[in-house]
Formats: sequence, C-alpha cells, structure tokens
Amino acid sequence: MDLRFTDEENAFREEVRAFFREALPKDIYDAMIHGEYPDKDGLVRWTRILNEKGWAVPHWPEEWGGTGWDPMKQYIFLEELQKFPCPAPLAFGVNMVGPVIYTFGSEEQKKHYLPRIANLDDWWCQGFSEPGAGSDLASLKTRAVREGDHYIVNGQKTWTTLAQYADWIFCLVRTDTQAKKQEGISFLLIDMKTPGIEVRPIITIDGGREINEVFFTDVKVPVENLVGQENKGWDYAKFLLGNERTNIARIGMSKQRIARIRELAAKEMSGGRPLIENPRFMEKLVSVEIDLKALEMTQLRVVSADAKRGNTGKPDPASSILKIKGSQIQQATTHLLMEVMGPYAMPFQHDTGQGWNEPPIGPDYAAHAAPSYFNNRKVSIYGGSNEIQKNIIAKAVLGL
Amino acid sequence: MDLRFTDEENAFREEVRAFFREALPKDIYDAMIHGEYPDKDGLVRWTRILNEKGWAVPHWPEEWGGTGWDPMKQYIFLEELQKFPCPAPLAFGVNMVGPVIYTFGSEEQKKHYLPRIANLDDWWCQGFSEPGAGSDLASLKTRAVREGDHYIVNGQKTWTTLAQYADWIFCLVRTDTQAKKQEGISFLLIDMKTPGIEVRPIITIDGGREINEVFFTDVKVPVENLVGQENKGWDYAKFLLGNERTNIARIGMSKQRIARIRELAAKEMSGGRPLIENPRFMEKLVSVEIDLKALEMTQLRVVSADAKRGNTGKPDPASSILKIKGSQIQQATTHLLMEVMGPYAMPFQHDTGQGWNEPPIGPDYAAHAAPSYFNNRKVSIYGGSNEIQKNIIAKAVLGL
Amino acid sequence: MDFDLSEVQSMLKDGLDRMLANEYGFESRNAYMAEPEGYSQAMWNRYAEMGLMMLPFAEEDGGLGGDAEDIMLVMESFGRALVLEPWFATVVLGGGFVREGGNDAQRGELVPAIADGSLKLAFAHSERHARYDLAHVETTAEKKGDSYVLNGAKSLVLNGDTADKIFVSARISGDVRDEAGLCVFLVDADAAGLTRRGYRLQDGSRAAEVTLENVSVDSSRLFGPEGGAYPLIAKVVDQAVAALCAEAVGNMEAMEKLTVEYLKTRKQFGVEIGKFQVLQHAAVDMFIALEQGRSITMYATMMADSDDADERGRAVSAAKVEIGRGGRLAGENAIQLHGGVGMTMEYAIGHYFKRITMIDILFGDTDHHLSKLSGAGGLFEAA
Amino acid sequence: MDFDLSEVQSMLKDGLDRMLANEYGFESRNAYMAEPEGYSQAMWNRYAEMGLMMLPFAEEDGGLGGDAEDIMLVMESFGRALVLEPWFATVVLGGGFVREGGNDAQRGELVPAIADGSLKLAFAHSERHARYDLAHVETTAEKKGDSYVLNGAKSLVLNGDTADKIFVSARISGDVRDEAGLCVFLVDADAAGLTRRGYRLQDGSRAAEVTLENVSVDSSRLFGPEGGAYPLIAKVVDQAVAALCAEAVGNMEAMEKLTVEYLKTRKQFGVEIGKFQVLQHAAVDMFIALEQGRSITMYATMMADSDDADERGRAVSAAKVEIGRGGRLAGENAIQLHGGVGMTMEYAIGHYFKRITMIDILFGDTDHHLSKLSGAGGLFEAA
Repeated sequence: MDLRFTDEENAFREEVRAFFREALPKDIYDAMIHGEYPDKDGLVRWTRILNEKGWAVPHWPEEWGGTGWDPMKQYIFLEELQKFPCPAPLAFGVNMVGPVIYTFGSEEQKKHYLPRIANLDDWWCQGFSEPGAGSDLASLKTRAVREGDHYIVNGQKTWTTLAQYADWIFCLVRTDTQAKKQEGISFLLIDMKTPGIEVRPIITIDGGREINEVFFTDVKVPVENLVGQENKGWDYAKFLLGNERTNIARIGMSKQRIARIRELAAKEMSGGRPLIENPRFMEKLVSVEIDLKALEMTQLRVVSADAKRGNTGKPDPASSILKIKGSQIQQATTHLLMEVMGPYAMPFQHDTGQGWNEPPIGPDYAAHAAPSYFNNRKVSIYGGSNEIQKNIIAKAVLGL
Repeated sequence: MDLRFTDEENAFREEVRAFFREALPKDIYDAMIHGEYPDKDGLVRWTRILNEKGWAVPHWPEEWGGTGWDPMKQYIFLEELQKFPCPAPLAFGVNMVGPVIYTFGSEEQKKHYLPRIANLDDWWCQGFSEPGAGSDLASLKTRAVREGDHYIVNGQKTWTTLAQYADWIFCLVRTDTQAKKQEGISFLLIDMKTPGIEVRPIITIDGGREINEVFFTDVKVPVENLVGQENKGWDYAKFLLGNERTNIARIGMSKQRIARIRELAAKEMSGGRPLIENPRFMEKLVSVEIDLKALEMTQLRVVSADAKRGNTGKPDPASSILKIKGSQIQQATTHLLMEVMGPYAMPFQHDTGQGWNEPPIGPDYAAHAAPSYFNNRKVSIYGGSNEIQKNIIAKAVLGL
Repeated sequence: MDFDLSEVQSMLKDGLDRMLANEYGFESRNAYMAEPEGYSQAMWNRYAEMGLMMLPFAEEDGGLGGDAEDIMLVMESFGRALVLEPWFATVVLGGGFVREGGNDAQRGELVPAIADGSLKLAFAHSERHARYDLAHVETTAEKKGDSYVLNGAKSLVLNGDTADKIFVSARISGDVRDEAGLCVFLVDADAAGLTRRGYRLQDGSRAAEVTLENVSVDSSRLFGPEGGAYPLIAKVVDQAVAALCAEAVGNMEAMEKLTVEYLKTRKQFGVEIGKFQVLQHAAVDMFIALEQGRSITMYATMMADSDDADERGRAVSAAKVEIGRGGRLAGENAIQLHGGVGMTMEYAIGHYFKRITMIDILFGDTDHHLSKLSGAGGLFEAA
Repeated sequence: MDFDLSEVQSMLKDGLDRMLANEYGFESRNAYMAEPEGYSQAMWNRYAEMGLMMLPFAEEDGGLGGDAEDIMLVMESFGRALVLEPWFATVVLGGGFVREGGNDAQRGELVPAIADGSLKLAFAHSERHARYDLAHVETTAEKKGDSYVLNGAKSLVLNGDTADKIFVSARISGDVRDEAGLCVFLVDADAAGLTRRGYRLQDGSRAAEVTLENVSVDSSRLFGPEGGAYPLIAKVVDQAVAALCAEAVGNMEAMEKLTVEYLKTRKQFGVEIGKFQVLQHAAVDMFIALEQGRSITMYATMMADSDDADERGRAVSAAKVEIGRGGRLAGENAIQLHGGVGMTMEYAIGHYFKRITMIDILFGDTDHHLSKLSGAGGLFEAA
C-alpha cells in the first residue's frame, strides 16, 4: 500500500499540463472557462491538435492510435484535461463506438472508421434511446428489416446529443421481433446523409440545443454496416455502457468548477465583503470539496484496481458509486456557482444557436450559471438514472 | 380566514400557563427540565392534581370527565403542557384505551374503568406489538380461546412501554385463526395481576428501561373484559391508532427542547464565547425552528379543520405529515442538544432503574443528552415507521 | 384562528382559477410570452375587470379593502398558472408603496389608475453590488428647490421595461449601506434622463436595467419621509416576499399534481413508474414540502401587514427559507421523476422549476434569509 | 499509487480479523466490558503477542517500523469488532508522544515496555471549558529547580483510569487559549497529588477525570520543547483522528454487513424487507457512506505522518467531517432499518451506532472540523 503518486506519475501530470498550456487555442479556452462547450469547428480543431500529438484516443489499443498508458496515467490525463479546462474529445466516437468497433467490428470497419474517429473526420452520435423507453432501454422499437444486402430501418430515436452536427449515427435496432426484448437487437452504423433521416431539435429548459430527435423512414443501410453478429447488439451495448468508469465521475470537471466558484466568489460582494469570506458560503463550498476529495480517492481506488487486473476483471464494488456521487457533486457545484451570481443569475442571456451579442447584464461571467444549473439536472437522469444505479448496487453489490 | 389566535384563545393559554406555574410540583418540574420522565409516584401525583382541576382528560366526553373544549383549546392545552414542561398524562390510559372504552365498551366497563383512568388509579399498558411483527401489526399470534366464561390467553407481547408499573394491559388477541389476518382479532382488557403473566425488561441502547416483553401462559380473562364484539378488535385498534393526530407531532415538546438548547448553548463555551453566538450553530438551530414553525401551522390547520367538522370527518391530507415531520424535528433537536454538550455528552451517567447518585462529570445538565438522542431514534420507528407513513401518504393522498 | 376562506375569498379564488384554467394553458402562456411586452395585455384587462387591481387598497381610496391573505390567494393562483402579467410589480410592489407610503393626494391620484388597469408600476431598487442587502443604495438624490435630481443605475427592475411609472430608491445622505438616508420617488418612465434596457429572465418573465442621469422629480413625488424611507421599503419588500412565497406554493402545487399524474401514466419495465416505492416516496417528499411551504406562507402572510418590523421580518425570512429549500426539493424531484421529458422546453414542469428557482433568488435567497433570521435571534425565545 | 496491501499487511490484517472473529463475538465483548478494567487483560496480552503494541515504532527503538497505514488497518479491524482494550490510548495517543516527541532516552525506556504490553498510557488534555479547542489549556506547569509542578483538572481522559502513566499537557506561559506556552509531561498514574475518577462512556469504553494538585514531575519527563509543545500535540492528535476515522470505517463496515443480513432474513408483510426498494436504497446510502468514508480515511492516513501541519490538518479535518456525516447516516439508517430490535442493548447494531456517535465527538465533531477546514481555506485552491 502506497497512497502517494509516484514520481513518474507526477512528472507525467506536468507534461500533460505543459502541453495543454501550449496547445489549447485561446478562443476555445475562453469558451470553456465561461462554461460553454466549443462549437463544431472548435472541437474539430482541438481534436486534431490532440491527434497530431498522438493523444486523441489514449485508451485505445496502440495498433489503432492508443498511447499504451496504464489506467492511472489515463486517469491523470483525463483529469487534467477537464481541469484545465480543455474540451473532451467527442465521447460518441472515442469512448463509445470506437471501442465497440475495435472489439467487435470487422477488419474493414476498423480500418475505415477508427482513424476517422481519432481525427474527428466523422462526427458520431448515439441512437439508443427512444421515446417512452427511458431507463428501460431494451424496450426499443426501431425496426431494421433485411432486404437483400441492405437493412431497411424505420423508427425514431430521441435524446440524440449533438445529432445536428453528426456525420454518422450508431444505432440499436430491432432485427427480430419474436425474441425476448434483450435478444433480437442489432448494432448498426448509419450514414446521416442517407435519404429518409430527419433530425429535429429538442430545446432543453436552459434554452440550449444539445439534443435532438432522429426519425428514420425507409432508410437503406448496407449490411456491411452491421457490427458483429445480427441480434447480438445488446451485448455490444452493454459493453459500451460499461466502459464509462474512468470518466463518469467527472472529477476534473468538478475541480475546475470549484476553482471557478472560488475565483468568482472572490469578486462578488456580499455585505461589503467578498462572498468567499462569508463563512457560511465557504463551509458549503468546502463541504462539497470534501465529498469530491473522497470521490477522487474512490476513483483512484477503482483505477488502481483496474491497473492490477489489466482492466479486464470484475469492477471494484466502489466503482458503482462513481456515477451517483459524481452527478450529485456536479449538481451541487452548478447550484453553488449560480448562488455566487446572486440576482445576476436571473437574466436570460443566450439565445438558442445564436449566441448573445449584447453587453452583459451585470458581470460578464454570470450568463451561464443558471442555465448550467438547469442543464445539469440531466446528469442524475441520463446513462441510467441515480435510482437505477442504486437498484444496481442493491442487487449486484449488496445482494438484495 | 383569520390566521390569528382569538382573544379568548390567548386568554385560555394564559389561564393554562398560570395553573401549571402554580400546580406542578417542583421535583417533577426538575426531572422534566433535565429530560427525565417522572417516576410512577410523580406521574400519579401530577395526574391527580390535573384530575382535581378537571383537566386530566380534556378530550373525553363531558359525561366522563371531559372539558368540552373545542379542538383548538385542546391543542393549546397540550402544547402548553409539553412546553412548560409538565408530564403528559399516561397516554395508554387517557388517549388509547379510554377512548376505546367510551366509544365501544359496555356501560359497566365505562363506569368501572373511565374514572380510574382519569385519576390514574389504574396504570395501563398496551399489548399490541409482538416479536417479529414490526410494522405488520395484524400478523399477531397471541391466542385467546374461549372456555366457558373466560378466555385462555397464550402468547407474547413486546415493546410494552412501562409495563413494569402496569395494573392493566389492553391486548389484541387472535380469537379466530381461520379468518384472514385483520379479522379474527379481539380487544381484551387484562389485569396484570392475573396468574400466568410475566414481565421481562428490555434495556434500550440508551441504557434505560422503558419497554418490556410480556408473556402470557394460560392466562384466564373473564369474558366481560372483552371490549365490543369478538373478532372486531382490529376496527377498535384502527380507531385507537387514528386518534393520535393532535399529539403526534409533539410541537410543545420540541419547543421546550429548543428553549433548553438555547438556554444551555448560552452556558457552554466555544472558542471563548458562548456557543449560541456561533453563527453556524445558530443557523442550524434556526433551521429547525423554521421547520417547527411550519409544522405548528400545519398542526393548527388540522386542528382547525377538525373543529369545523366536529372532529368526525376525514382527516385533512396535511395531517399525515405530522408524524413524519414531528419525528424528524424531535430527532434533530435531540441531536442538537447532544451537540451543545460537546465532549460532555460522552460520559454514561445513569444506571438502569437506579439513578445516578455521584457528582456529575462536567456540567450537571449533560447526562441525558446522548441517551435522549439514542432513545429518540425510536420515534421514526414506532407507531408505524416513517417509511410506512410515506407509503400511506403515497396511497391514500397521492393515489399512487 | 380560522383557516377557511370567507365567501368572498372563495368566489375570488374559484373565479380566478377557472379563468386561468380556460385562458392560461401551457400553449397560451407560450403565446403570451411571445408578445412584445412579454405578457398578455388582454389578460391584464381581464384581471382589471375582475377587480384584482383594486384588491388590496382601502375602500375609501377606491379599493376593495383586501389584505395580505387576499394577495396570497391571488399569488397562489398565479403560481399554479405561471402567470406572466405584471400584477406583482404593479399591485404588490408599486401598490405597496402607494398604500403604505402614499399621502392622501398620492393615493387619490394613483389608486383609481391602478384599479382600472391603466397604470403599470415597477420598483427600481437593486444595484450592481447590493446583492441582497436592502440598504445598499448608491443612487443619489439631491434636493434642488422644489425638486430632487436623481443619478444612478438600477438593476433587475421587474417588469420595468413596460411600466408607466417606476418607484425609485435613492440616497440623500449617509453611507452606501446605511439604513438612514434613503428616499423613494415615483418617476415617470418617460422622464428625461431615464433610460431602460429590457430583457427576459430565465423563467420567461421580464425585467429592465434602469439608468438615471440627472432625472428631475417634483417633491410631490416623494413617498414616505425624506431620508427615512428604509422602514417603508422594508415593509413593502416583506409583503412582496410573502406574496412570492404564495406564488411558490402555487408552483409547488402544480408540480406535485403534474408529477403525480406523470407517475400514474408513464410506464417502464411494464408497470406505471408510480408503483416504484422510491419514486412514491420522492413524490411524498414533494407533498410534504408543499404542505409545509403552505403552512409557513400562511404564517408570513398573517404577519405581513404588521408594523412590528422585527417580528414581521422574522416571519417573512422564515417563510423564504422554508420555501427556498422546499421549492428546490420539489423542483428538483419533479424534474428527476419526469426524467428526460422534464428537461425539455415542451413540457410545463421545467418552467415551474425555473420559476421557483428564480423566486428563491428574488429579494434574497435561502442562505441570505437564514443568516438574517439567525442574526435576528431566530424564531423562538429561550426559556 | 498503490492501494493493495503488502504481504506483511495482509498477514497482519487477516490474522487480527481471524482472532477477533473467534474471540470478540458480541457475548464475549459484553463479558470483557464487565471486567473491572472495562476490557479484557487477556485480549490485551494477545495483541501484545501478535506484536500490535510495537507496530508503529521505529525498528531501531524496538518497534516494527509500521506507519499510519498499518495503524489504519488495526483500527479498522478493531472497529469491526468494537474492541475495548486501550490500544488507541496506549499506542496511538501515548505512543504518538513517545514516537514524535520522545528523545533517545525516553524512547529507549518506553518503547520496550509498550511493546511487551506491560505499560499502558493515556493522554490527559481536555478541560472543562476547552470544548474542541486544542490550545485551550488552563492547567499550569511551574518550574521548580529540576522539576515542574502541575496544577489543574483534566477531563475525559480516555482509559485514564487504568493507565500506568499519563501524558499531561500544561501551560507554562501565555493566555488560556494561546498555542504558545504549552508543555507535555509524562506523569506516573500513582504520583502524589494525582487523583483519578474513572467512569464509563456511552459506548461502553472508559475514561477518567484527572486532578493534579501540586504534582511534581522531573524535567526528564518533559516531552518536546518547554512551552513549544503545541505542534507536537497537534500532530499526535491529527494522527489519532486519522486512526479514529479508520475505526469508524470498521464500524460502518460491520453495520452495513449486519444491516444487509437483517434485510435479507427479516420478513414483514410476507416478504423479506430487503425487497422493499426504499429500504434497499437506504442500505445503498450506507454503502456509499462507507466507501466514501474509506476513501477519505485513506487520504487522511496518507497525510497523517506529514510534518506540514497545515496540509496534514486539512486532510484530517476533511476526513473527520466526511466520517462524521457518513457515520451518522450509516448509524441512523442501520437503526431505522433494524426497527425496534435495533433499539435494544441485546443487538450489536446499537453498540456500533453508539460508538460511531462517540467517535464523531472525540477530538472535535463534524461542525468543528468543517469550520476549521473552512477557516484554513478548504481543500482546493482557486484557479
């Protein structure tokens, strides 16, 4: 047992930081620090900078561009990326469909898609959720019927994040309606330019367009776009959803937000003094910091256990709490950031897809605080709600 | 709508307070203020003082000693009683078996028992719970078999509060084993001196003896001790359990405890100043005060609605939260009181049934703080746990 | 003590609820929000016809003689329907200054205009660095002959962009955060030197930044004593907070109803999700927050007209805290229980959540009022 | 970073757990508690045989060269079994002063006696009005020739009633709450002028009030610098707090296990109560508190030997807060999920609950450490 980072790990952390300082374009940094995600162009530029450095897909097999870092280094890289803050590479490509392709895909699929994902030549989105399915993902209804060397896809996906930018979508589709619900599902790669696909925006309560509905009407998909075997798609989906453990807690992101809260609470005044000097505010903030420090140690325990097992074994029981506590901390910090703004959290200062070109109401850093609080209510809902997570722990860990 | 107390109500409150000031014996007051319940002798003395004044059973029909006060006055009386603090009359007699007897009992039962309850000539205890039943009260197993003009009772009751002092016990017993579980239950009055009854103490985690097990072995109970009809006992039990709405929130008791917290936090020092001047402590206390004030208004809404309906109609939906919030507030205040004592909450300074005759460790008011915190964990368990209460609200109020 | 509505109150409440049920559905509200003022002038006229504008003014001034309880009823109804029209700004805030601070002449002039719906008011008080400190006023008033000259910048003036006249606080003496030295003036929205910049808030309601550059107001436009307006401001704001708590109770009631309905109809894993015990209890927690919020709002309402500033302020702060934390719990649970659809603009539930979040911020958030109440000694006295 | 136990650590932990599983069942513990010392001398001897007494001392002093992580393992095991013997008082507190403050002669004399189990120690520091303030010392030390004369009253001295020697803090200069001016002496329990009054704590462990009336101690009994002992005290107490957090983790682990077992066996309404979703989630909340508590305790343990008092103190305070609130949640949920039986002395669960409640109080409760950490600037720096 040695609960300190090794010298090598510390040096690696410094190397990563130094690269970010040097390589992240200023306009992207400015957007990130204000709580905005960069636009498509920004993310493409940043991903290509990372890819040139060889760091776009660190966790992939070295054959396909991975770095060969151990899990602890991968964790350090991700934490620093979030903390800086740099934009995370597009998860739908590098964390979701990429690993599915290099694990279950054909050689042709690997050669064609993987380099394009690493370089963000293709923007991927995820077609899993359907209206009415919610946490019961396997109840999906989108049909794919084989006709010759094509599947004909009909149905509807929803909550499709950033589909408006997407070149490709990976979908779960039902290929056998007689089987019970987890069986009879296949995993298809679909070109968004195929005729019969329509994307409609869903505006969220914060006023942003992040998610969409995607409609499929007689969409022809070549059979070579099937990943793995027909009717085995649920297995690939479970593999994909289980791959989230190093990033789901978003430790680095919460650290960055806490740093931002501290910075802005030193600027906002309360009763003639900086808010940060208000003991009650400080104790609330510190209370979250303690939770986050504990979660960071929990995360490191999971990463370390993964490292021991070569990332193949059963997950550490502690890993199941990463999503729950991680989302609670994200929600607590977005609320605190909103509190910092006081009354200036109230003005609505961004318009869907258009930006806000007028001078700010109040301080120039307040605009995103309330929308970010509203938007982050999603983190305890998506990817298996916290209630579902607790069900899983009760059953799988506690045996109840 | 007029949300102020009437002049008459205010005058009544003053009258009640004045009487308590004059009539409550000092030794009993001293015990109460230290968080102790008086011993048997003390409660008998106090009940007889109340009874002489005509205030021992205010809510009973006037024919049997009730005062004829409207529900609001009854509430004011109870609140002031708890706040003073005076000991509450023994609930098992005046709130539980008394109302069952005057509502469902025979004339003979009424004439015999009711005056003796009001004067605490008979100390009653409650024989409902059984080992293993928990919140599933109706699963009780104690049998009563009719033989001539007696029932022969065999079985075991548990969690029987203050049975060590009891002259009588009212019991739910199974008189029909074929019926489904809520049917086939009868309500029996049993003299504790009957051969075959054994009382064994259960020591609770706070070190006190408040509860007992009561064993029945071939106990002969005259049939005239049956209340109402055979096999209808569950109805009477439900009536009894539903009678708790004016007292279950224990507003007055929590007010008294808060006053005590304030008094003692002004004595205990923290960082060279009285603890009460510590803003964090004060905000925690005030936070509970706000909850309590809200609950008091909720309680008054319920009482007022009862008054309108002459105390017969369906309860106000708000009444269902009295138990949940009331118990949470009791638990929060006992924890706060323990916090006030700081390290002096730690010494164990009372011995079961023997009192503590040595000089105190630390301040003379610290001894009961931790035991009271431990003991009050029961209030979210007994009388239908808070989980059961929420189930009831979900079903009965929300229709889920 | 009597919690039942009088006959008149029942008529008021039922009539208003019925009208809003008919005219203020979710789609209609979206349409009203898209109008140039950010609300419906037609609905405004309806409220005036119903007599809502004259509700809390004395009968001798041309009002209906209503009190804080009547305001509570209206605000609850408005909260259930997420009403956008500036009744709160005009009648509760502006009307508060008229009622509590206006002399005979001022009341005689203004009450009839408020009553018939022709006059809209606002209250310009908050400033950039004031946060929630009511005494923090940097805007200055200087006496010049029979007039005062105002200079300064006011922020987050609720419905200030469409108000006809605006109550403005300004300092004639004292330091920035002194309670002494404040004045309140009623300024015409088109006065020379007054500029406004209107915008939308997170919940769809509207506010304005108001700048005053050498704005001259006649001394007849002074409300309350010169330099001694703080108690007046505090009283009007306390009444406004009690009213906002009532609106939040309306919000919570609507959220509870929508959520329970959703739990009963939405199916997952083959059953209505309302059969899952954890979700049931989360809904019960919302119900408890609602009923406790309703209770404490009644308490604040009971005290809102009191002239005992300390007692009144404590009751109002207690209510703001309970509503703040209960409202947050209710709003967050409502979204969580709705799942993804709760996150979308197309469902009503998110709009309630946003409104109740804004109510927590208005006139001091939960922490502010907990500190304030705590500093004032809390709610209960030591034995 | 490596979270796995070394081979030696695994042997230590497994051996200790096995022994406690055999010898420290609930009934045995009750019997030990009833012994005159309030614990089992026989078990004490067993720990000594296992080498636990010599664990954290340097090998050159006759110890095993263990560190804070080893102490953590022992305390976790002790927490799982609710061990009563004064290992914490003797080895962590007393041993801490020997290790961190003793000179060669002192260590040479004391370590062997601790190591073979023949010497029991205690730390007398707390006073009536100190609450949780570590610098608050009224007890005085006066230099007289080659000796010091101590006067004062110490409170809540853990296992002070059966200790052979007691570390006593006293003030040689400065004001009551100054950090400067403190000394630490090792005083024989039977020294003239020292009186003890032993008693039981809520959790069944024992403590004593210690009075010092003109107690004379030789200057060779001074540990650390005269008048400059505060950093020594702070370090030993920080290490002690980290150790208590580990004990609490053991408590929580045991409570989680007992509770989950109970949920699986106890039936109500015809099914195991562990099938009710709300109870499942309450058990999951306990599990989360346990794992988060384990994590933060590792963090505090990692920092516990650091000489950077600020960094060390922050880590320790963070752990005490997380353990305080997590322990309360776990304990309260454990009782609630057990229902009535959890309230009785005859079930183990209530004893864990009482112990973890006492751990929160020892050396500063949750609020104290949250304030302290907050005053020190928190855990993370601004960007």
